[in-house]
Amino acid sequence: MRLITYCYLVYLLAPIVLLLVGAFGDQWSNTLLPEGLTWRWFISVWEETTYRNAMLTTLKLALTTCLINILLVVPLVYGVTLKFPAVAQSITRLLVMLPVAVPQLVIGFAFILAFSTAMLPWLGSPWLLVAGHVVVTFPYLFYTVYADIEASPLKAYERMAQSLGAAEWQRFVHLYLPLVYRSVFTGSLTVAALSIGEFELSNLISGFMTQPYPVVLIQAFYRTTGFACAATLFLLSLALLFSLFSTLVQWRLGRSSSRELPQ
Amino acid sequence: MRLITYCYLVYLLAPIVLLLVGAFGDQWSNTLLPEGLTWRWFISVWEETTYRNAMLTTLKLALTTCLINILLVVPLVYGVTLKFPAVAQSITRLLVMLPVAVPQLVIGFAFILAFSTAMLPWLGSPWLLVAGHVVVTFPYLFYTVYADIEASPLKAYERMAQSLGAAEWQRFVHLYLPLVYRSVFTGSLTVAALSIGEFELSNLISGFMTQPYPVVLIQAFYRTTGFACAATLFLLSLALLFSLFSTLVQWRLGRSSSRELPQ
Amino acid sequence: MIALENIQFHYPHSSVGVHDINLQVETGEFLVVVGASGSGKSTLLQLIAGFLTPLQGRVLLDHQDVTQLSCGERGLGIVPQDYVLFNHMTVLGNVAYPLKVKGVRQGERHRRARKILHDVGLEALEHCYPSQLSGGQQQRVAIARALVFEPRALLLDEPFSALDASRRESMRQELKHIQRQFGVTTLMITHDQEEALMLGDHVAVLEQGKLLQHSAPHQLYTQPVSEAVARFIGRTNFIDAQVLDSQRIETADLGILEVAPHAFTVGQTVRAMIRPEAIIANPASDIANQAPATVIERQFLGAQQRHYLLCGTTTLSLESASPPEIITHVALPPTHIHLFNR
Amino acid sequence: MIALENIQFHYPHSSVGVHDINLQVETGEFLVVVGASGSGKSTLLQLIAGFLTPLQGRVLLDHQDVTQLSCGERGLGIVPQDYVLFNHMTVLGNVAYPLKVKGVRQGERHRRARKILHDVGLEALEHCYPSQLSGGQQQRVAIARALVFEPRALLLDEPFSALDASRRESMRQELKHIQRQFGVTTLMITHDQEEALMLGDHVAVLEQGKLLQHSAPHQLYTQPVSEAVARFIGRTNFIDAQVLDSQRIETADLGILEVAPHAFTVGQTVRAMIRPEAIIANPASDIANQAPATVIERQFLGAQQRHYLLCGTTTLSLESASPPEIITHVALPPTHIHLFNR
Repeated sequence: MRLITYCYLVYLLAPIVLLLVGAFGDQWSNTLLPEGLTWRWFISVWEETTYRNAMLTTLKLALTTCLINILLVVPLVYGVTLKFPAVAQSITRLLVMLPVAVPQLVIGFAFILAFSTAMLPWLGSPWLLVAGHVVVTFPYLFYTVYADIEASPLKAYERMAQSLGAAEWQRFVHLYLPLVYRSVFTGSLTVAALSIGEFELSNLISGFMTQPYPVVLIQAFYRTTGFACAATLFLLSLALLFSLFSTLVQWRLGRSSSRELPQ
Repeated sequence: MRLITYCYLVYLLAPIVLLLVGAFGDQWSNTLLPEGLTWRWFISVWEETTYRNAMLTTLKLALTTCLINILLVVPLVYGVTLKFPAVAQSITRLLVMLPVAVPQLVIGFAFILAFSTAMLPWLGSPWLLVAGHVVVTFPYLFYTVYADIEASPLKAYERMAQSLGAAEWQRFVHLYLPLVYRSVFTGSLTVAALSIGEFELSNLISGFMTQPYPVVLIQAFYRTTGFACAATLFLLSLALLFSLFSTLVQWRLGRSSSRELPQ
Repeated sequence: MIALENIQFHYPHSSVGVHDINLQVETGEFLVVVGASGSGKSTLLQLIAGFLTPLQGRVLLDHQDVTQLSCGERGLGIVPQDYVLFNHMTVLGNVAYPLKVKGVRQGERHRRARKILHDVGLEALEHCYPSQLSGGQQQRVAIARALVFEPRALLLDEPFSALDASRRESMRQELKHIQRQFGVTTLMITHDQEEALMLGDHVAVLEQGKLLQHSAPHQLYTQPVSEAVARFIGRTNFIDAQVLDSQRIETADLGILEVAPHAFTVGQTVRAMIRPEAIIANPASDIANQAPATVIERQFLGAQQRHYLLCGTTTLSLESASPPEIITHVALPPTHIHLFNR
Repeated sequence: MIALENIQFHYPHSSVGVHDINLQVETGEFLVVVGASGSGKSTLLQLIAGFLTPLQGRVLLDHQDVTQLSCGERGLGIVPQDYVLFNHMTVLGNVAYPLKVKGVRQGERHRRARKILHDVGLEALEHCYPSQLSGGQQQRVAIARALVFEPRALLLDEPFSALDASRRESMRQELKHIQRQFGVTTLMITHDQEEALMLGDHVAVLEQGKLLQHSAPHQLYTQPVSEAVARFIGRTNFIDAQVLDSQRIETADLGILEVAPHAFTVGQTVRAMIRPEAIIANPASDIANQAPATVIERQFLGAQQRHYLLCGTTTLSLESASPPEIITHVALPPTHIHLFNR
């Protein structure tokens, strides 16, 4: 069993090590390993305006996607958990997960179809790109928050607070938000990581001026190996950063969940 | 709350409806809706050898990916759950989920880098494509099976059977397999759905002769709207079929979980 | 005062519920409703609390009809089975919360919460979080939270089921003391008959949604209205018999038994009950209703010893703190024999 | 026969475990190990079962040293707390499974499984799945599975904790009968002292990993070796006293008390214990150790009534099935007073 894990690990990490070797190697042609150690590939990626702008676009896009997702998911989960009957809850869960089941290529093409018409000529607009990212990432935040709340004592809290005469806004603020903010936080980090790495949909619906980093990156693959590796490493680091942060936060909170935070 | 769900639903389903309209519409140029109802787009997609072959490739690819995943995941989960100490379990869980955190673009480029060298000149080989799909889908099967087994009484069963003197192979066959086969089945359906819709990695590492359907499909976007819609609908139906089937099986089994299947 | 008038309720597509319940809890009284799981006692509690609305009948609090009021408007202090403390608030925050939602200023609500925490002996723990408390302490916080806004009545849902057996005894005493100290009208539900007898000023027995008996603990134990109540409240011996006259019955194995005066008609078949601890082993010769007996099994229970005795073909169980070494005869004192219709 | 010799075990980085345990269960005997949670009774069971290996000492089964054998090689029948039936196998499949892993042919193993299912009264349910059974039935399947391969001994881990209180009583009787019928050496652990007294031929009391006492139930209850055992097994009154001579002690509130002959030295301070049911209310004048008493609280418990009495400044609890209406005096019978070092 352990052997399988190690093989899988090597298989998984070897390409990433390759990327590192490629990005820091000075010359690499027809040799097993590159020669010399250099920062110059990173510097040349950073100096190209296209890449710098794309990076900024990607960060802005990730941030906006997170914010819109939070504003949609937080009240939606509250409503679904407490207001929907059991059947409606099941249906909502299924519908919300739909974008995961539908290949992004299909979503992208549907966007092209809908928003390249004369009536809705929004293809290439930054807000359409945000909308696309929200559709693709929404299920992950919803599911994280929903699963967390399902496992929480929210329903018992609500009942108790109702018997004490607390109004709905009081229950939302005093009880629901304290229960939910941690999974919203970790879920948002996952959303950010996904948005940063998203290529398939962005490639189809982003305009020339709003190309996020992954779309620009793919062009780098056809340039020198060192440049491509360095450009790829930027993306990898950013995505891994958010993912690992999310996992770590979950672990820390998981470990200390018996000790709750103050009011 | 209900309003948000409905809006989201419309927003989600509208593009899919558009696809349907486009695929069955005869003529569509500068009008709100196409005119006429036809099957001809589907027939012309089917008649093109490229698309038919790609569809076959995709199905073979999905099947192989599932099989290899099952052969890896079933023993791995058994080993991780029963043999690994707690710390090693956490690390394994983290590592296994790595491919989800790493953007597929990065995985794809790493594959290009590693397998276009003189030493490993496998780029474009069908087995490399399978390997890529396994890397990308493995976490989903692992996680489904692992979560199921964690919630199962496997550890208590193992202990009991050990006290009765059952050998490891007996415990694996008599107790672990009956506990695990359902989540392996539903997880495999998810893997199939993901493999069928996979574009990003396939686009980078598939050879000309082994292009799966999504890679061929993107070229269709530049042809007539009807043809593109019909080609996209093929992919959508296939992916949704597997996803819905997986969800339904989970629901059915979830409902009847108290009534176990015979020996 | 809590009053239920002809309360009727069942869940949709189900016959589970409560049927035509009339029940009254006087001001300051401690009523315990006891029943097995599925007897409808939880349903009853939820109808009083306002989580459910009866299909028929009225719920009255201090003579006011509250049937149509929501749970929040009824002003009841509720202690759920698992306490439902708010884990992200301190003990003080939890106890002050009912006042917070009513708009009481922070200074005032903390003063009142501290006073009640003092009364339940938790003043030292006000800055702790619920997860840092023992089960018994959590229970007292839940009770303090239910009492802080001076509720019209206190409703307790199986308050000891979440506690270790070893803690239950002392927490029962404590609850009884708190209830007396505050003089609050209290309704508690439980499945434990000993708990019901020990705590209740009155005890109501519920079975399959019907109120079987509502009386003082001693009466419930010694004069149950039916065989079902007798079985549920404590262990019992049953003997089939026929009424001879107003003070005697005839049994197959134990001959003619004297009984306390009763109103059954002569010749009627009845069932006689006697509690295991009421049977006298090797009685003095002046005690009535004697019969020879053979011990078929002894069980040592610590404070009690239980003997299974054979009298003819009837098995009797006998419990005593200090039984004789050898039992040859038993007596069934007439005043401890209670009759039912069969 | 099970024998433990100088067994020592603790978990890594922890003092929790068992310390220097010597214990013997004779062939066919039913031993109950009783202790609070954390007393080490589960650890003890796991050491015997072979899930844990002692750091020191030996485990013997029928005079064979099995300390280094794995649990599967020890041939013990184990009934875990939650039974751990295999949900995907029928009742018959579960009971036959121990024979299946030993390679017994299907016909033979089904024959033997059916025989034992008949013995525990479940022959009609052999095609059911565990989830279709009640808790009591599941328990019997677990016991049948543990007995089917004729184990050297039966180990039971809190077998009644997963059952409703109402089912426990009858399942205890049933277990006792099955144990006698099969004559199998049995070790059971429990936290319930009444259960221990009722079921065990002998009872061993464990506290903080140490064996406090190992004796017959009656002796354990009436002559506990220490205050800790006395407190754990049943309710007790304690009175501080000083030894006057070999048959008398002097107390602050109850004056001079006669006691059974003892070996404490004159002048030594001791603690006297008497059980609540041993105290006699309003005694006849010829009984020794009388004292005036005032009732401060009465609790009705059904079969028993408990009185809290004040004698001087000492509170005594008294339990009786039929106490007098008014209690003015109590007597503490000398033979029921038991002394401890203090």
